[in-house]
Amino acid sequence: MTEENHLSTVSDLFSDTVAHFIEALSEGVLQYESKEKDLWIRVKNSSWAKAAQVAKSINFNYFCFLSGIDWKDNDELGSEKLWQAPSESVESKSSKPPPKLVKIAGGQSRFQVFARLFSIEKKLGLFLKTDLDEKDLVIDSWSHIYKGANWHERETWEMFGFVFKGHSDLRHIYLPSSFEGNPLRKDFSLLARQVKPWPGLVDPEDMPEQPEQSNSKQSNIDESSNNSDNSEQS
Amino acid sequence: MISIAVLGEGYLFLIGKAILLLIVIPAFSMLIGYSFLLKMMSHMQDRLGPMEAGPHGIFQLLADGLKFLQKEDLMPNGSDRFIFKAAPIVMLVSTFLLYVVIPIGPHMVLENLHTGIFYVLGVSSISVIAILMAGWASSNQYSLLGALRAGGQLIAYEIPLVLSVVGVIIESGTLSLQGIVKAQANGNLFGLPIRNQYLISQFIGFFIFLISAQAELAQTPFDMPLAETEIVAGYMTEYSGFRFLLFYLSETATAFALSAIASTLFLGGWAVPFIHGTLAQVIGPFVLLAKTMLIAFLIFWFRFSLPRFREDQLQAFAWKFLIPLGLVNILITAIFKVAL
Amino acid sequence: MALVNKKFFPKPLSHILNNARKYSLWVYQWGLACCAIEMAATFVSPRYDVMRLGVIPFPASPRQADLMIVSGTVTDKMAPSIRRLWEQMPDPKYVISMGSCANSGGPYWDSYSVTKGVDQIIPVDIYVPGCPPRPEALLEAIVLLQKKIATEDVSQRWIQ
Amino acid sequence: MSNYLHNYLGVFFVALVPVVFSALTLRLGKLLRPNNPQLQKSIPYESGSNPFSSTINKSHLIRYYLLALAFVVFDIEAVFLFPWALRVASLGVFGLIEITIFVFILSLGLIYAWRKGVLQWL
Amino acid sequence: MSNPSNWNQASYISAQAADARINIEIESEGTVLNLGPQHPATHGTLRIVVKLEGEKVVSADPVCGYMHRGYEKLTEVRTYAQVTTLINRIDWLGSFANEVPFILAAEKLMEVEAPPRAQWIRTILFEMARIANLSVFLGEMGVQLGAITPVFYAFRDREFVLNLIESATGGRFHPNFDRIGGLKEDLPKGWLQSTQQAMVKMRHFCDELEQMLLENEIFQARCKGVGVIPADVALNYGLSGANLRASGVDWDIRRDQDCALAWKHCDWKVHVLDEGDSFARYKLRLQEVRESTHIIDQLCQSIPSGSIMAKVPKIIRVPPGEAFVNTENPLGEMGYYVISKGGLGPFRTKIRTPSFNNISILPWLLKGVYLPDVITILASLYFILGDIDR
Repeated sequence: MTEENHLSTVSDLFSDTVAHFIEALSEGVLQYESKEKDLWIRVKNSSWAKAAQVAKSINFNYFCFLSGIDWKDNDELGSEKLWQAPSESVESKSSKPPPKLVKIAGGQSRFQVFARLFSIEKKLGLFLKTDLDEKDLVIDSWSHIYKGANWHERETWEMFGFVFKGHSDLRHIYLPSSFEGNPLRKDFSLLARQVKPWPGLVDPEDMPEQPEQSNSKQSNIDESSNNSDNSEQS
Repeated sequence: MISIAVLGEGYLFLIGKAILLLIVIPAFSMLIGYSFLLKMMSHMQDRLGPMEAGPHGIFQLLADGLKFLQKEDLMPNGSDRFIFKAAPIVMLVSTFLLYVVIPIGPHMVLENLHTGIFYVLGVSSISVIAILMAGWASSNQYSLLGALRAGGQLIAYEIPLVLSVVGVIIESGTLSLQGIVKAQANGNLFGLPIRNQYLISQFIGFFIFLISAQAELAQTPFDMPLAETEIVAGYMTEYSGFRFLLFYLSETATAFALSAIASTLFLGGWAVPFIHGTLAQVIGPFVLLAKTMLIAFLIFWFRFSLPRFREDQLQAFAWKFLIPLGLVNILITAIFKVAL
Repeated sequence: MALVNKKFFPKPLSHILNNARKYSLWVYQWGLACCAIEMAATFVSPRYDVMRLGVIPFPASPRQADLMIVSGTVTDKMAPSIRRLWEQMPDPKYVISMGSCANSGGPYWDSYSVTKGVDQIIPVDIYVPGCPPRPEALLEAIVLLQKKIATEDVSQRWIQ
Repeated sequence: MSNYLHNYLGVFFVALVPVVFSALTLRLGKLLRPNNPQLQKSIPYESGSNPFSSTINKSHLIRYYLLALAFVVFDIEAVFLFPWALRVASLGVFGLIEITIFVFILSLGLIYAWRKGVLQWL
Repeated sequence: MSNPSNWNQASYISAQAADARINIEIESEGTVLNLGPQHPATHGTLRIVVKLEGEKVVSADPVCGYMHRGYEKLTEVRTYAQVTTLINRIDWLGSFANEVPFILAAEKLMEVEAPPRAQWIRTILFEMARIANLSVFLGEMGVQLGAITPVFYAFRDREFVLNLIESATGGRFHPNFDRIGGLKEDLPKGWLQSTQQAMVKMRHFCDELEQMLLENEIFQARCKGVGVIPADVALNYGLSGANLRASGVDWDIRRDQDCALAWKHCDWKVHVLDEGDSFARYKLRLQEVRESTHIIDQLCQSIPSGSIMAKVPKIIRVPPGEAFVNTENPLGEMGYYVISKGGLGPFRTKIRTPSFNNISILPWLLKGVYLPDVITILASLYFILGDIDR
């Protein structure tokens, strides 16, 4: 990709900013895109810390947040999202291909880290994104550049299991120390939903017809999963 | 009450006085003080306060007392058992001893000690020991912090309290509380033909006394030993059941005792102009009660409206302001006394 | 030694003691979530003024409290503390579970970090439904609790 | 027995009253209250967390001792004001000057402590 | 009281339950004090572990998460309408203000905009949520410093606003009134008049508190110069809202960022103070409540007529994409980064809550202060546990 092509997709507000980043990181900048007053820049994993320094040097000094994304699809997770109005469900399942996701500023891997910075002087927002290698979830820490990143990185570590290199104090922030798993990963399923699916899944009209079956939990699960299957097939 | 008074000296008289002064008055002042505290607080805050236990909740204290009797008596691990148990009793002793010398009528005082006021100052600081005992024995960090704060605070305010009283002594020439009341009833303002309540001539002393009493009682703005939002309940944190109630009651009862002493020292005590003899005997207690309520009202008024100081601000206030002011007040009073 | 342990309480005495406990419910100020604000409104707002009923929100320490209002979401991280604080209250003690979260997990029924109901860890006397319950509902709960206390058999409750 | 001691005998009896009262009520309470030990009931209360140390570092906390020293000095000196205060009129101008010097010395001590920073934070 | 053996077991587990690991610095020798999770100063369940020397704080470590309910995960398994219900409960004092940025983000993805009347009503309710939220702060700060009476007045006068919110939305506490594309229903009759009357009362409340607390010498002595946050540190930690403006940074999202709400149509002022101490934060919030009443007054007069709902499909499917919308909530900047894959609910929602950043400054801010000042600082930073922990 040539630089000129990309600069043209960015509004005038950000041309300076992007130029700065390209100057400082050169190969490190992978992609960028702007919408209204926000700019998204995707940088290489290796230039993540450098990107923060660049941003800070050009007055993006307000640290807003830092977090991660898991782009994996997991259908069993959001059980009631499978539920659709009966008329539509068949159609959308069978005929329409699953919609292609438009990632702003793109990305290749399953995990991304993204952060928002803001410039009080220019009143412009900046999102920085980077991809993480799924086998080696390590990334540089921002905690010595933006103090506020400290807690956000702890949270991201806890929720996704990303390791922030250079962070002094990676320990649980929300969950008890004994907690296992990384809740915000898509393959972390909610136990309560596995044991007992969302009651809304079951059509309330069907309930009175099978009064005996609702005695034990086991039968409840069977019943509800049957029902949901039925509604999808019919 | 008249019958007791006219019985004259003798053991019966002594027993009558003892009952009156040791059971009726403390119980009465606890009951009134407690209801007064709750009710006044509620009304200041636009509320009604306790309404269900008895008419307008006047039996709230009885309900609380009986309830606390039924509560388990807990003692934390690692506490010093004997001291932990003794602390509330020491506190209560300090409160009761205050009532000994308060005159409530021309002849109605349990012991008219010659060193009355000196005795009051000494006895009132026994409570510090109780607080330190409670905090130290609780094996709780909040308690210890609270107790040390209380210690630092109460010793800092003991001196202004003493100094504020010296002015009164200079004017009255006696240490006995009964004597001070009489001196006020008969005296005149520096030779002028005005009857002298020491509130007028000793208003600086009164001011210092009131502030120091507030601090001695650990009421807001000086409630750091109990500061709820900082150290939970201070030295009382670990106390449960009836022992807590003892602490709690002696707090309100001490507030009333100190108010009564303040009204004796500065507002003329039981005395009313132009009333002598038996009539004074009868209405004396009520006059004193009214004055006491007035000062208790002031104390609680401050308590419910002001934020609290920080410990260093409190120390600075005592040492840098109240003590010099007290010394100046003594000198001025002495100069007037000598000059006139 | 104690009368309670001998299961001996003459009826009039029991009546008096029950009434004393009924009108003197000290509750310590401790909120967990949204319900805490409605609880505070009940305690503090002159419009509801729970002190009328003898519920006195003075102590900040459980040692002096009779009543614990679990108002809001109980998380797995908080649950041990709740259990401990409940134990640290001297007997006799009462618990009101306020709000859907404390009753059953409420809107967080499927969350990975929320305890589904405080009654899994401590015994609850009165449940108040609602998310959050209005202050009136909490007042009603307190009145119900008072009714419960008034007819309580002391020795039955205290000996397990 | 002299009248003086007789007076304080009364004080002593008064001091007994609360002791007896508390002993009686606590004994009565023992009849009424339950005893239901639980595993964590007697852990010292620390906001529901585990207390970090059962015996805390008490020497860290005692920062009041300088103030306490100042207090002792002041309180003893204030005691000397009392006898004078009782006899101000009869001691007259001489007594007044004496006590002014006395108070002046007291104030010097206060100013010294003040300047030395004793009255700073704890 | 069903099964005693279970209770014993619960007790045992609770006694064994490991507390969260805390900072190494604090775990070393010395006097360590827990403030919280059950402590009056922490507004609920924040736990602050302070290491003391005398009463001086050597180091402090806030332990949060006692109210962590897993919002970001739960939004992934809920539909948009269900998410609105849920996120009301993040900042529970200003519930309505929580809904707005999320709904705006969803609308941004769907490229719909609520009709003007809906925007006006949203803004009015938003400001009401601010008043309902901050009035608690104004009273609570007094309680934290020992003056117990102001909070009674705060809760008394807050009822006026809650009543209005209730009469408009049906929910006194959690309105759940926003829909994608507009609002649930229109305002009831006479609501605007009673709103303006209530605003007069709220202004009176502000005056009252100004006299009771702000002008009180003890209050000033406790607050002035305590917990000073310089502007650059505040920005570095990502502080927002009144905490940031009290440090001299002139930034208010209501004014500085465009969104489909009605602030740009009325005349109001952003207050900024330079001191950065606790007193400035209190004063600023008091002024903001006043300013909010003026905004509501103006909006009530200029409210346009028309529909309150844009044309949106009955079953809402948000097109794929990412959008971030932030608003100036009572506590500070609240933003939702909504990622949609075209389903019935968001694929991922990052909830940027103000209190989380505001509190992350505590280890820095509490170093070297005294124990009573810890309480002043905590109260003046003003956080809500649900907002920290989500």
